[in-house]
Parts: sequence; structure tokens; C-alpha cells
Amino acid sequence: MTDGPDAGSNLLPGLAAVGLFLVMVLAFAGASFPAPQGFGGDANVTASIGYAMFDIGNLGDVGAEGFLAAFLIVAIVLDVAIDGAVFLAKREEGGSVVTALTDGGRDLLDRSREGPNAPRSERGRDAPRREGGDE
Amino acid sequence: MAGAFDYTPAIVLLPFLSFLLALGVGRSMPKGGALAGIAATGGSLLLSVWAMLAVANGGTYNQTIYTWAAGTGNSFELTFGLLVDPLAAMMLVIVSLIAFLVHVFSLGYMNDEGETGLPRYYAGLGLFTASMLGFVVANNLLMAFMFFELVGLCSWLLIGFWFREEAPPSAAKKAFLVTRFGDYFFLVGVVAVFATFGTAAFAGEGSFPALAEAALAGEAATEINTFGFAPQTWFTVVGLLVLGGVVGKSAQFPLHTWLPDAMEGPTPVSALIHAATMVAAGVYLVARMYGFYALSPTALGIIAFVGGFTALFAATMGVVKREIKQVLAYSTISQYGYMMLALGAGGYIAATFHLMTHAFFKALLFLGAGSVIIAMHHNENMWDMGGLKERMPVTYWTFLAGSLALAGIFPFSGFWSKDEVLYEALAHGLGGTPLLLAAWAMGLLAVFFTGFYTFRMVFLTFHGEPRTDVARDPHGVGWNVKAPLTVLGVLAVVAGFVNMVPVAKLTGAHIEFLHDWLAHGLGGLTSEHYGELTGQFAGYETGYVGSELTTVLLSGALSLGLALAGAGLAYKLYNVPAPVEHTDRLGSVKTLLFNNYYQDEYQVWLADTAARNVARGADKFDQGVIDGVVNGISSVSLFSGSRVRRIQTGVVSNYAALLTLGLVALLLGIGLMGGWFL
Amino acid sequence: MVPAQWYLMLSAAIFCIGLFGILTRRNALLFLMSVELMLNAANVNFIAFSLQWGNVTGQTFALFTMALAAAEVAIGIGIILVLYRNFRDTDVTKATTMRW
Amino acid sequence: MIIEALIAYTFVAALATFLAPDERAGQVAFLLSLVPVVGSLYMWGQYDATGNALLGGDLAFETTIEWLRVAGYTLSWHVGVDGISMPLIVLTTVLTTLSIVSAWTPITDRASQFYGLMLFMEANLLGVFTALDFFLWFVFWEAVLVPMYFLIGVWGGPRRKYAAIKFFVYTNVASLVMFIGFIALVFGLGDSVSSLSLPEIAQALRQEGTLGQFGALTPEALRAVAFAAMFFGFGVKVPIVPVHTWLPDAHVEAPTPVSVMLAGVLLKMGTYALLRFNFTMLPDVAQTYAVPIAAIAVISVIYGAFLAMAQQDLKRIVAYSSVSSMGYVILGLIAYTEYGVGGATFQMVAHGLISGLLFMTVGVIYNATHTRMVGDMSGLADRMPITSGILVAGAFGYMGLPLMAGFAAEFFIFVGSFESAVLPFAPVFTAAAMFGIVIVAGYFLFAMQRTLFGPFRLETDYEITSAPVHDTLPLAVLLLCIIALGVAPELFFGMITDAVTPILNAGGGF
Repeated sequence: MTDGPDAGSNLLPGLAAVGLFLVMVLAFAGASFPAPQGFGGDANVTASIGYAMFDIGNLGDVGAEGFLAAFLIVAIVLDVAIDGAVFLAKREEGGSVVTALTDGGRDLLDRSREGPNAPRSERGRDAPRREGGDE
Repeated sequence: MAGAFDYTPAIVLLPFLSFLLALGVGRSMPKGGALAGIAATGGSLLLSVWAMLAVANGGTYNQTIYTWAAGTGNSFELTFGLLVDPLAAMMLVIVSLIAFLVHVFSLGYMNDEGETGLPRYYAGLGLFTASMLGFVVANNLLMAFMFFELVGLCSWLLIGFWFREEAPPSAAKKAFLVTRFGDYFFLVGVVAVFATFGTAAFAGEGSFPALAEAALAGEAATEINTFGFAPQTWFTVVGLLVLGGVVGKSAQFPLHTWLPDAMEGPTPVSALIHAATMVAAGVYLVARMYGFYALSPTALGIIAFVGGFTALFAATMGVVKREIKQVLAYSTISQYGYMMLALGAGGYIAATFHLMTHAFFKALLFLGAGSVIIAMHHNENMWDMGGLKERMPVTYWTFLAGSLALAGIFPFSGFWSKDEVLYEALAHGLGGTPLLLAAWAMGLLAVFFTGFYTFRMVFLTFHGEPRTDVARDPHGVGWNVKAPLTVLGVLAVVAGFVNMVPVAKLTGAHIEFLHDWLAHGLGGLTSEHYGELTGQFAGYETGYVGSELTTVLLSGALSLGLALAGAGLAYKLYNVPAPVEHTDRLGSVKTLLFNNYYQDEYQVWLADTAARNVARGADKFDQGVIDGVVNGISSVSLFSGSRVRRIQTGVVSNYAALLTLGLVALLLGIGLMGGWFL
Repeated sequence: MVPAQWYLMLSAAIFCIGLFGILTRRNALLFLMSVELMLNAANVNFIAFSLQWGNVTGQTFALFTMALAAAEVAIGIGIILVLYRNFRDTDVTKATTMRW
Repeated sequence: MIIEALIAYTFVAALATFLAPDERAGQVAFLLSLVPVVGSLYMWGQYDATGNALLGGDLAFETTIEWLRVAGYTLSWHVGVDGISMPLIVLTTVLTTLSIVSAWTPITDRASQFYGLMLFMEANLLGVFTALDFFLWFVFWEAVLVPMYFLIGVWGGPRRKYAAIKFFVYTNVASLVMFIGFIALVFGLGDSVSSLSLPEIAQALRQEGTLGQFGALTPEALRAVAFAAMFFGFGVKVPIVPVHTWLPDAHVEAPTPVSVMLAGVLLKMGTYALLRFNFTMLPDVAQTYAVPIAAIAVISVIYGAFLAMAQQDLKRIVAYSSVSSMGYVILGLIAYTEYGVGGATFQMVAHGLISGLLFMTVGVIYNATHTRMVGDMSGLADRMPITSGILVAGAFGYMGLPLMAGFAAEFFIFVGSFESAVLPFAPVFTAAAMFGIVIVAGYFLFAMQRTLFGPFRLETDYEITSAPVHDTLPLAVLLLCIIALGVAPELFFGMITDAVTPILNAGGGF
């Protein structure tokens, strides 16, 4: 796999991250906040989160907004993500669908042993085709 | 007698029907649609005669029959209507008669010669006749213009009939283009008439000549928009604009150049064009709206001068031509010059008279020439003819009658009408309009040339010894050629007797039938009214050499003498067994005449070379500058795009780095502005 | 209690570490990890401000973030798989077909 | 509801054609496109509107359905027909059907997509000519570009990509400029309008004092700037000189049926919008700048005609002469007379038919000869008499032969502009523009003489024969329409003038 020998030459863009950090620290250092309000000593934070998530009235000790719709959407998104992951991991070989899951990833392992310098001709149908763009 | 006028639309529609029939089912009709055309024009002729009888009984007809565009009533209407008065009735008969005879003649000239495309030919003839008849009965200027243009289209179709050759399509194009150039001015004139008067009717209380007259007389100038000019000036301008169309169609100088080329068309078509339809249309238009021209001495003067000049100018060119039809073509130009001269000189009746007699004798001459051409196997060169007199007597005698009329020899029809034209010009010229005298002089001089070229043509064609084998044994012609020739031959002899002014003046007998004919009719459209108008507004007075009688006789004697002199010279030079070309004696003038005074050259240069160069320049400008700017703008954006896209490396890390840097810059900016960093 | 600035600084530090990883690494899997770091930096902020304002909305959001992070990883791993299959590598700088 | 039905039907027909098999797509599209023809003719028969749609006239087939409210402006589905749009709707449906038939011969590749796009374009064009809400109108207006872009770019000639992109970018930039101009105007109106309904905006603009300050612009300046922006935006579409250069490229590269639609209908969108927006909503500005606008019109006429004269490609000749003919429309519009504006509207229809006819005829000739160059052939009338005859008729129609639609339109425009009280030196401008009829005659006669007449000459390795019936039939139908409109212009002219007159009656705004 990569991140091999030339990783060091990529350090330069990292300075941008450092710069961002400096700027943020500078900004935060100058900022002042009032004292945190806290939840009160005996408030049941977990229960409050549960109520908020299912949007069940104002039963929680700590205030919050209703999140039922968001909750459901996240649920669906997770489901979609699973499906998407399965879909992406699938590939077709000789007309039959072979999923990465069914072979336990052995194929992947086999190929990774060949290393990245495997002859390009073996790439078969997956070889990227670079289309000449319209200039 | 209202019955006759109810059928007036049919006069126009019958030939139109024959056009549709020939176009649609001409292939399967006998004689390629010729019989339908003959029937239709025959029907038109009968109806026209009926209408003329109705007019003779004092009836006139001026009716709007169709609203072309009504608008919403805030503005003027554009309409079609019929106007049948003595002038129109006379012209209807002439046009339908000649169209009828031309159709008959075409049986001999086209069908018997085995031409292809006959349905197209007869369709063209039918439409031509219909357009001209529609033009004749038009009761307003717009309708007249529309049919005027259709006449132009038909001339294009028929001149270019033999489209498989090079020359006819080119001649057709030239004819249409030159007349279109004239029609441009005409159209501006029509538009100006509408904008000025709000109507373009020829006759009636609200007609534009009547409104113009009222405006000039200072009586109730109701809403006449003269665009800031004095009414007199503006009317002259409008009149001259309309005259542009007349100059184009009637082949007056300088737009006469299309007419000799138009000889490329079939000869019967030439007869139709020259005698009764297209060329006649121009002069007829001036006569039709004479009440308007009579108001403007400038316009009249220009008409007269152009006419006189054209008469002389064309006659000189006719002197040297080799082809029989070319001679006739230049004679046509010249003769229409006479009519224009007459109109300009205030001789409304003279012009109409000459229009009529010319229609007969020129149709006769062309059909006679067509007969000769059939006989000569479509060779038109007169130097290849000779001695046809014995071999085709009917053609010879009728052609001779036509020639005598054309030359203006007593007592053939052309003498009477040409004499009256010249008399009017002389009389009004002596009456205090010296410009007319100059025009008169040119017209008079042209009489000599007319006599000369006419008889040169006759002698070269029919007299002497045959100069080629074909001329020795010409192709025979059938009844369908001889019959029209005979009818027209008789008319060419006798048509002049309807208006023998000198005889009337001499004997005091009341035989000026045409004067009487044109003197009645719709109010404001009579020759008497026109006489008043020219007197009142153009200041035309009649002056005499001695008395009226002496002037009449002097004028007649002068023109007859000159015509005889011309004919005599032709007799001396060409009525010999083996005539030779005398044109070389003219020296460099010969070249000038052969080249038609180089009129063609500059017009072709203007229409072709100059226009094409302008067009090419415009195209270069368009492609180079205008489109260049457009492409320049696009190449700027393309170029900058091709540079800017290089930051689009496709490497995620680079994008992320750019994002980060952007964020840092943004935060720094906002922070500094908002004083976050203290 | 700890003032909010410190939480923010912690969050910024975690975020910038994650960002640093994205900017300097070329392995897609490491990318994914770095993204997780950055998401969690956001979570720190959520929690901190939840405490600051005495409201559990922030905490709920942090939960959602975690769930979405899971989804993101699922998809991300799938993408990496495809990436590997197409380019025989998980080096993100190799996959440049879609530029221009 | 018939408008909605027609537009919806045409969209569905487009979809159905997309799904049709390629070899049957032409016939399917033709049959499907007959319904809009019948529908529009039925509308014409039932037409009962009076007055101008934007100036409070009584509309035919009007429907208004409120749609949504955005930033204080109501957007609605608002369609209706008045005397200006009715003829254009008939023109659109008839021309679409005929151009579909004319595509049977030349279009062999991806036929179902081609015909589908044609119908899709028709639906949008119908929308453009009926929509009375700016938002709705703009959606249709822009949506027309999409099928046109593909029609040129996929089925076009060798330089189709250049032409398609040039067309698209040119007209799109123009739309943007126009959009900004118009929206600035709407914002300038402030609270006087509460919707993007064109009648409401037009009537507000024609009232005194409704237009307020917009940014740094005074009401007068805003009017002028918005007028200029819209004039530019629509002028590109018309096209007027000097923003006409996309037109010849698009025409030359486009396949015949597309050229027909482009010249026949799409150019009319520009003039239609000019009439609806610039000349109806801001008559005061138009009249203030009458001289420059008339000068542009005259230059378009003469310059376009000379450009046409310089061309060797028959299609380019017709394309440039379209620039020339559209100049007449502008001249008629600026005249502000009944015959001027009415004639300009009439010319939209007349030119649509005549240029459609000529493009189709050139296409038929091209199908047979595979060349459009004037110099490549001669004497074609010998082999293709009927097509040549129709080309002659069409060319004479273009030259303004009386009793054909072109003459009627041009004569109305000339009469109208000659007597214009708005335009200084109107007779001079009119006479100058009228000289176009001489030049047009010149180049068409030259071109016809060279291609149709003389001895037959064309180097091909096959026999050239008469065109198939389905090629010549649309030509004959168009020719009949042209003659019918020329003989009886009242068919449309009455309703046109009825809709035009309110524009001329100056409101209180001046």
C-alpha cells in the first residue's frame, strides 16, 4: 500500500492545517464566554436525550428540541449507507455477481499480495479509461 | 346595362382560370392548355367588348369589391376594386384582343414547332393576361401596384421560358431586376400616397388626385400630411416616385436596358409584352392617374423630356441592329417614348391614341417577325434573310402594313397618333413651355430614324435576293399564324381613323371619336378635366404657328416628310438585290450604337460588380470584425478557462489544502475586520 | 468548571490534527480515520456547548454525528474498495480521472 | 383549459416519441403532432379575445392558477391568448408538423430522439407564446434552448459543435442580460406589483409614478437601462445587427427541419418578446430612442441583404436574408402605428412561413444533390421541376411578390412606418429600408439563375430525379398557406390590429 517513502514530501500542505490551528487558537484566546450553565446536579441527562430523540413531550429534566424526524432520517441514512456499502463492494465477474462479503475478502488479500506493481494488462475491465475531454 | 359590369371580374378571372388549368392539368389537356387559354381570352374579349358597349352607353363602374386589409378602423383600409371607365374599357379590349391573338399565334409558333413545356408556357400567358387585365381595371394605386408586380413576375417566367439555355434566364433576371429597381420607387410612391392622402383610389370624390387638387386649390385640405413640404413640391416628389415604376416597366431611359434582352423570350411573348401588357402598363398607369400628374408642371416636364429623349435615343440604336426582333425592341422603346412625351405635354388623348394604335401595329410586327422566324428556322438575323416577299405573301403584306403604321406614313394608323402626339407637344410648347419644344424636337427627329430603321428592316427581310438557303426555301406557316396577322393587319390600317384630327380640322367634320370617347365617363377622369388641370396648375397654354389649322397641317406635314425621308433613305440603301452593310460609314458612332451607348455596361457594373463588391466587403467585415469580436470574447474565456482549470488536479489533498487555505484566509479576514485578535 | 475556550481549543487541536492527516497522507484509509477525527472534534464542541447552555440538543446532535459517521465509514470503505479495484491502489492522488 | 391540454399533450407526445422505435418514429411523431395542429386551428375557430393581453384586454382561453409566493411575489400558472399570440401558435403547430415530415428523408440516425426533441421544443414554444406570467414564460423561454442545442449539436453538419455552443452561449447570455433588466424593473416597481404576472407589470409600468428608485438609478434611468438590457437580450434572438452572427452558423450546421424551426419560429420569439416587453411596457423609452432603433432596423435590412448577396451556400443566403427580414419587423415596431406594429406581427407569421418554405426547399435539393453551393450545380429545374417551381415561388415570396404573405407584411410595415408620427424622418428611414426589396430580388434571382437554370450540370454518380412526395407535400402546403395569407391577410390581420391598437394608445406614463 501507499504512504510509502515519499510521504515526507507531502508535509508542506500540512502547514496549512497548522496555520488554521494557530488562527483558531488566536481567535479563541481572545474570546470570552459566560460561566457555563451546567445541567444541575441531579438531572438525568441520558433520559432527557431519549425523550428529545423521540420527541415525547417535555418530560426531560434538561431542555431540548424534538428530534424525531432527524432520528428517523438518520436511521434511513444508515440503512442506505449499508446498502450503498454492499453495492459498492459488489463487482461483476463473468456475468455473476461476486460480493466482497461472500469470499471474506480473500480475493482482495490475494491481490494485495501481488502488490501495486502488478502488470497493468491484468486490470481487465476495471482499467480506467481516460476520455479525451473537449478542449 | 349594369349586367356588363357584373361580369367584369370574370374578365380577369377567366385567364387566371386558364393559368390554373394549364398549371395543374396542362399535361393531359389537348395542345398543352392552349385551347383553354384561347377560350379564356376569347371569353375575356367578349366580356370586354360588352363592357365597352356599356361604357359607350354612358355607364361607368367604380366599386370596391374586396377588403384586403381592414385594420380596426382607426386607419385606412386597403381594398381591391374595379374601375371601368372609357380608358379602362378601351384598354381591356386591346389587351384581351391581343392576348387572344397571341394565344392563337402560339399554336403555330410553339405547338407546331414541337416545343416542350407547353403547359408552363400557357400557364404563363394566362397569368400574364390576367395580371394585366387586373391592372387595367384596378381602382386604386395599391391594387395597380400589386398587379404591376405580377406582370413583372410573368415577364420573368416567360422571358426565361427556355430555361435550359444560358441567355434566357439571364435576360429574364435582368428584366425583373431592372423593373424591380423602378418598382422600388413606385412602391415608395404608393406608400407615400397612402401616408399623404389616406387613400389610393383613382376615382371619385375621395380619390387622391381629387384630394390633391383640392389641396392645391386651397379648398378644404382635409388631413393631408405633406411631411413638411409645400403641397406642390410633395406632390411632385410623390408623382416622380410613382414614375420610377413607369420608367422601369415602360422601358424609358435609363431603365430601358432590359427590353432588348427580353427578346430572348418566345416571340409571341414579346408581342404580348410590347404591345399590350408589361410595357404598356407603365404608360397606362400615368394615364390612369393623370389627374395627379396634371397638377405638377415639374413632373410633367420630366415625363415629356424623358419621353422625347427616349424616343430619339432608342430610335438611333434601332438603326444598326442585325436581328429583326432587336430592331422591333428598340422601336418599342422609342414609341413608348412618344407616349410619355404626349403625356408630359398634356396630350392625354394623344398618348392614349398612340397606345392603342401602337398596340395593334406592334403586335402585328412582332407576330409577323415570329412568322418570319418560323420560316427561317429560328434564325433572327436579317442579313440571312431577303426575298421573303414572294414566298410568304400574307406575312409580307401584313408586315408592310404594320411597318407603314410604325413609320407614321399617311394614312396608316401610326401616322394619326404620332402626328397628334407631336402636335400636342408643339402646341403646348409654343404656348409658353419651351422645355416641351426641346422634347418635341427630339421626337420629331426620331420620326426620321423610325422611318429609316423600319424600312431597312422591311427591305432586308422581304426584298432583294435570298441570301441563305433557308431564305430560299422557308418553312411554311399555318392558318394559326396567318389569321392573327390578318386581323391585326386590318386594324393597323384602320385604327387611326377613329381620331383623324387633321382631317377633322380641315373639313370640320365631327370625326374625333376618341376625343368624344375619353371626354365622358367618371367625373374627374375625363380628358376635359385633365385639360383644365394642365392649364390651371401646369400653365399649359396652346400656341400656334399662325392659326390652329396651319399648325396642325404643318406638324403633320413635317412628321410625314421626315418619315418619308427616312423610308426613302432606307429604300435607296437597302432595296437592292444584294444590300451591303452601310453601318461602317458611321465610324466610331457605329460602335457606340452597337453597344447601346454603353448603357448596359454601367448598369451591369452597378448591379453586379459594384453590388457584389459591397456584399463581399460586408461579408469580410461580418466575418472578420463582428464575428471576430464574438470569437475573441469566447477565446478569452476559453483561454482563461484553460489556465484556471489547472488548479483542478483531481488530487483530493490539493483540494483540501485549497479549502483549508481559503478557510484560514477567510477567518483571518473576518477576524481582523471583527477585531477578534485584539 | 472549565471555561469554554479550552474545549474549543481542544476541539480545534483535534480538528487540525485530522486536517493535517488529510493534507499529508495519501492512503485513503488514513483519510477516513482523519475524517473521523475531525468529526469528533465537532462532537467535542457539541458537548461543550451543551454544557455551556444547559441544553441536551448538542448532546443529541453528537449522537447523530456518530451515527452519520458510521454511515460515512460504511460508504467510505465501499468507495475505497472500488477505488482499489479500479486503480489497484488506495492512493488518493492516483484517482484523478474526474478532473477537467 | 385547451392551452394546458395542448401543452401537456405535446410533452406527453414528445415522451411517447422518445420511446418509439427509430424506424417508425417519423410517422409516429407526425401523427402525434397533428393533434396540436387541429387543437390550434380549433382555438383559432373559437377565438373570441379582444384587446391586448398585457394591457387589460379580454383574453381567450385564459387560466390563472396561483402557484407559490416567493419574496413577496406571487408566481402563477397564467396563460392566455390574444391577437398577437394566436397567429404565432398556429404558425408553431403547423410548422412543427411540416418540418417533422420534412425530416423523414434526411434524419436517419437516432430518429426517435430527434422527433422527441422536436415535439418537446414545440411544447415549450407553445408555452412561450401563451404564458403571461414572467416566471412561467421564462422557464419556457429557456427550455426552448435545450432541444435546439441538441438538435443542432447532434444531428448537425461538420461544425455542429461550434454552432451549437455558439448558439447556446449567445442566446443564454442574452437571456441573462434581459432577465436582469426585467427583474430590476420589477424591483423598481416596488409595492405596486405583487406578482410576476406580465399584465400586472405592464399596466403598472404604463402608469405614472409607480416606478421608484432602484439602487442608484432614477426611475427614468432605470427605464432606459432596463429597455436597453431587454432590447439586447431579445435582439440577439431576433437577431439584429450586430448580434446576428450566431444565426448563419446555426442555420448552416442545423439539419433542414431544425433550420425551419429556427428561422420559422425561434426567431419570432425574439420579436414577440420585443413587442410584448420593450414596446408594450416601455413605449416612452422606445419613442425616445426611436432614431437609433430605426437605424438598427435599417442597417439590419440593408447589411443583412448585402451579406446574403455575398454567400455561396443557399442556406446561408436564406439565413442572412432572415436577418434582413427581421429588420423590417423592428422598423414596423418602432413606427407605433397600427399598420406598423400590426404589419410587424404579420411579418412574424409571414416570414416564418416563407423562410420555412425556403429552408425546406433547399433541404430537398440538398437531399438530392448533397450540395448547397450555388456554384456546384446548374439547370436543376431540368431534373427537379416541381421542387424548382416551389423554390421559385418561395423566392418570389421572399422578394415580396404581391398576393403572397411577404408582400402583405412588408407593405403594412412600410405604410405604417412611413406615416409614423413617433419616428423622426420616418419617410427617409422607410425608403432606405425598402431598398432591401431590390437587393433581395437581386441575390435570389442570381442564385436561382445559377442553380436552377441553364444547362444541367452537377457531378454525381447517381441519377437526380424528382423529390419524393413526402418531401414536396409540406412545401406545397406551406406555399398554399403563404398565398392564402397574401390574398386574405385579414385571416390574421384583423385580430392582430385589434390586439395592437391598445399598445399605441399612450397611457398616462408619458
